[in-house]
Amino acid sequence: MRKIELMIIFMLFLFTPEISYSMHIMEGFLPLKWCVIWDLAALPFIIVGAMTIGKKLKENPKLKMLLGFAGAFAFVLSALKIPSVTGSCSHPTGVGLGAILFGPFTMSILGLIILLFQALLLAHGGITTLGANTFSMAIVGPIASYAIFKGIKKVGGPNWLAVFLSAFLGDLLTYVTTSFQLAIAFPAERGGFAVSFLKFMGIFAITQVPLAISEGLLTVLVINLLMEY
Amino acid sequence: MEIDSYSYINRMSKIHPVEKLLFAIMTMLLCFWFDRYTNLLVVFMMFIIIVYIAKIPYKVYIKLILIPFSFLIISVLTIVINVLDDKSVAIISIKVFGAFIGITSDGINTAFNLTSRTLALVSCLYFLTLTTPITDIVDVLEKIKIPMLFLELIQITYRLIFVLLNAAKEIYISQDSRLGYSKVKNGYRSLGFLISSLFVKSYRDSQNLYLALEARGYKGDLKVISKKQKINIRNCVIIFLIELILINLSLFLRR
Amino acid sequence: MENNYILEAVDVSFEYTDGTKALDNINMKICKGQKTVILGPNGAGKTTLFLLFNGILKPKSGKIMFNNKEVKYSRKEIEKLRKNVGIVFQNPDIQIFANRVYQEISFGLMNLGMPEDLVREKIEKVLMQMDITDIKDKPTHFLSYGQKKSVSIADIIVMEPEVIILDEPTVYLDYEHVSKIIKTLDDLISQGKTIVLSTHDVDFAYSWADYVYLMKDGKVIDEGKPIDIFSDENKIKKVNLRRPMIMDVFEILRERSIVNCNIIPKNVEELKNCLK
Amino acid sequence: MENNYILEAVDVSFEYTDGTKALDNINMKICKGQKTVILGPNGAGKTTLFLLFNGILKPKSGKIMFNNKEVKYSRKEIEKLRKNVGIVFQNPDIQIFANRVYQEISFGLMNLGMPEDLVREKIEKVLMQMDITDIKDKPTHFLSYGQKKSVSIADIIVMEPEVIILDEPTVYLDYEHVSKIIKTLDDLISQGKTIVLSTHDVDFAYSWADYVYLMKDGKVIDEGKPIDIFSDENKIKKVNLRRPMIMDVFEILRERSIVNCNIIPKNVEELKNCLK
Repeated sequence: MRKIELMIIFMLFLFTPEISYSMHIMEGFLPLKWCVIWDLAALPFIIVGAMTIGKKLKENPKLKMLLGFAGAFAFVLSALKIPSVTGSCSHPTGVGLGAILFGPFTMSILGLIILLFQALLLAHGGITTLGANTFSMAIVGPIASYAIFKGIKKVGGPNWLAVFLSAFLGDLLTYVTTSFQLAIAFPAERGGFAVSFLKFMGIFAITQVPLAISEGLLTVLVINLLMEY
Repeated sequence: MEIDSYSYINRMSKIHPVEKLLFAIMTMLLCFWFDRYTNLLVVFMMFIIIVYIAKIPYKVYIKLILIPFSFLIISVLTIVINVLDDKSVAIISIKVFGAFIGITSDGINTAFNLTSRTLALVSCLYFLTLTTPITDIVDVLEKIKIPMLFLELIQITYRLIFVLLNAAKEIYISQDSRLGYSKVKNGYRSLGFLISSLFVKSYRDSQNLYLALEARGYKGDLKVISKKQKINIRNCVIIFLIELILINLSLFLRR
Repeated sequence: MENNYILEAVDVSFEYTDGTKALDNINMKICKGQKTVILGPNGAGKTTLFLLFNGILKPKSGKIMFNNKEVKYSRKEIEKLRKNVGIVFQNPDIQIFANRVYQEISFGLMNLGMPEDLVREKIEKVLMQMDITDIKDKPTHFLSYGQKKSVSIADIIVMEPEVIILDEPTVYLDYEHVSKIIKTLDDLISQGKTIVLSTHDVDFAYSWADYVYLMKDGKVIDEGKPIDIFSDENKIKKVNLRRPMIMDVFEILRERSIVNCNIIPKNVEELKNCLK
Repeated sequence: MENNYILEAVDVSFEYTDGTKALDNINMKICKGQKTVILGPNGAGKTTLFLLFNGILKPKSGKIMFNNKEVKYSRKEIEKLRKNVGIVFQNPDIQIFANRVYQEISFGLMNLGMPEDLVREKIEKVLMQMDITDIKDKPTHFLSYGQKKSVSIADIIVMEPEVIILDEPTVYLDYEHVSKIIKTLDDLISQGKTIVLSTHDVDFAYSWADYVYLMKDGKVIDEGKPIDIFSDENKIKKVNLRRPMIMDVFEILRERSIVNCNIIPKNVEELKNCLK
């Protein structure tokens, strides 16, 4: 009997619809204290991002439209469905692609705007959790993606590998950050933060690793096509 | 994008955005402090307002509220299911590889509190997004002096989302009609084409949009005229009364 | 009873998820080997109808028939329908997504899982047919609008569908490209293909169509042979169209008894033969 | 010597930074209060020319004259030029940037630094003029294509420029929308404004224009009154155009000596008056 219950729970993980959005921490899930902490943590990066954009805008006024299009592009990207390896559909995050195309600091501002629109227009994520989600998806993810991409290019790795790992690991590090954020807000009754972190990581390993692979492959495909231009 | 469509056509769309924002944000902040029963009352109250006053069809609302459920279920279960030292503290447990895995009554308590708070806050967010168009929210953000650069980016992005969404839809349909999504392998290839061509089009369109704005005398600021609307004092009084009742109720329930 | 209809919409209604009613009890029969033209203002539901004919959308009520059989929307049947009913969409700027002309035209065939040799062969053939062999290796974003339009038509006819649907094929093209496209369409008809197209150009519709449907607000307002449809000024006013110019001219000439035909001419050439 | 030209391009050449030569020694004189139509295939350089007229681009050689004065490209002069020469771009989706119709139309006036009350007044007026008051509070992304086109025209005429340039204003629109736009243009002419537009529609160009320019490959091939331009079949073939249908009809009638006009009629109405 109990085993069946466990099975049902396990099945729920695999078949819940719109699963890829599950890494957006939903509205109201984090306690107020952690909402504020992550808002503050994201703030310096946002300021650096705004200053970077501000400086670039002075040199090139056309950039404002381009950034608008880039933001809209990334939003539309996240609304597309990728056929996933496991058969279900998922949505790309665009973290890796965005970081490679626009750079990590620009992505922090774009990411913030995209997350805001996802919360307001699609009900994915939320307003109180905007800081936490920005930190994982618009700051940690893009910086990691960008560093990995540049790192592999520097040691002379092939372009496709750099792109794939950048998108794949960028996605994974985003999930790790989200797990961290959830675990530190909700430490386990026994074992505290560490156990809770492992639990969330376990869940994300099941649901998100196949998606990260799908997105890695797709990003390679897109970058290859774009290089033809 | 159903939320966006309803935000313009619902019965509360003409109400001043400051009133709606005030109501949503005050209630949201209080929800962090409310007890679980008051939070459930907030869920119910927002349902009534959204379905009976704003006249959003209840089927649409229920469909929307189910969107974040996958996250809620997965995360709550992850938090409350634990490895236990002994079976006695557990309400439900099973033995896996010699250890007990289960849920304690504390865990149930946590789950209940967390779920009620989350749902209350989500209801408030839905109230805001379903009744208030983004353009109105931007008007308010402008008045509270959010940096101009950020606001302008929000405005252009919002407008362009629809331009690109349309383009993406047209490309998708054209690919689908040529069997582009008939097999998983085709799907990947098609999506690669779709994304790369959408990117190139975005770039080109952004250049053309700039020209069009320049032709109308654009000098770096996207200045447009703001909407004239007056705040309704009566509505504000009602909002404060509702919050006061909720606060008192929660205080009462805590005793 | 067998008949000659290759594609039919029977009592078809459709509405989008947001509740907009796009089609309201449409009945339409497309004759095999004929040139059917659908006229109607923007937003009449023409594009929606095309998407139903190709199986992209599924009717809310009613049915779509292909070759006298009801379409059942199994994966296999949809694939067959899409292979046999090709749509050339209105704006090639948006529709073309590949970087190279060759890549773009090969897309449909690759999706059918055709071996590469055969794909190459078929593409060469269609490039010849459309007279665009010279641009086959060009990047698509360097093409002129007219060339893009030709590519988007090649995209479809390379798949050799039975029915070719074209949404506003002549819009924004210069005369040279328009005549080229009409020639291509006539060639396809002579090969036994069926063509359905939508247009705003009444002069073209009148002179070219075998059969005309008038649509408005998701309904079929009228149908018939071009002469019958365009003779009735009330009907075409209903769908905000004007009469073909040649009919206007013919009428004033007939009033003065300058012409002696019973049949209204379709073009200037025919008008010439009508003169006493 | 004073003359009646409001806008002139004198020996203007232009090439883009990537080296594409867009305009090659163009000479064009736009008469005040007239309807000038520019015909030519895609890629002929029409859009580039429009951007030069409005001061967005600066000629590589040659000069642009506004009101008989050479444009000097100082900040102030450019501002004046942009206020007085408005461009309605072809694709309204890439011109409209604001989220509500009312705000969208206000943009040009706000850039001019006009007081808000006056801005509101002018917007109300233009909404009436274009007959779009009912959509003034609508979000721009809910508009139909025809409505977007109307808004994109309102965007410009609200600034009350002396010259209004329209790039393919009738494309993709149905007959009803086209007639509405033509009516708006005629109103503007009667108010003394100057209109320049590009189109592919020869029948429209012939019946509507006061003066026609033929462009191809960045050059002006020919210019003149519509009748003179379209009478010469060789010239219009060069730019891939056909003769207006009414001219074809007139010719066969003249061959039979059925008509007795010296001037070729512009439309069916005029043709009627020509009949003996």
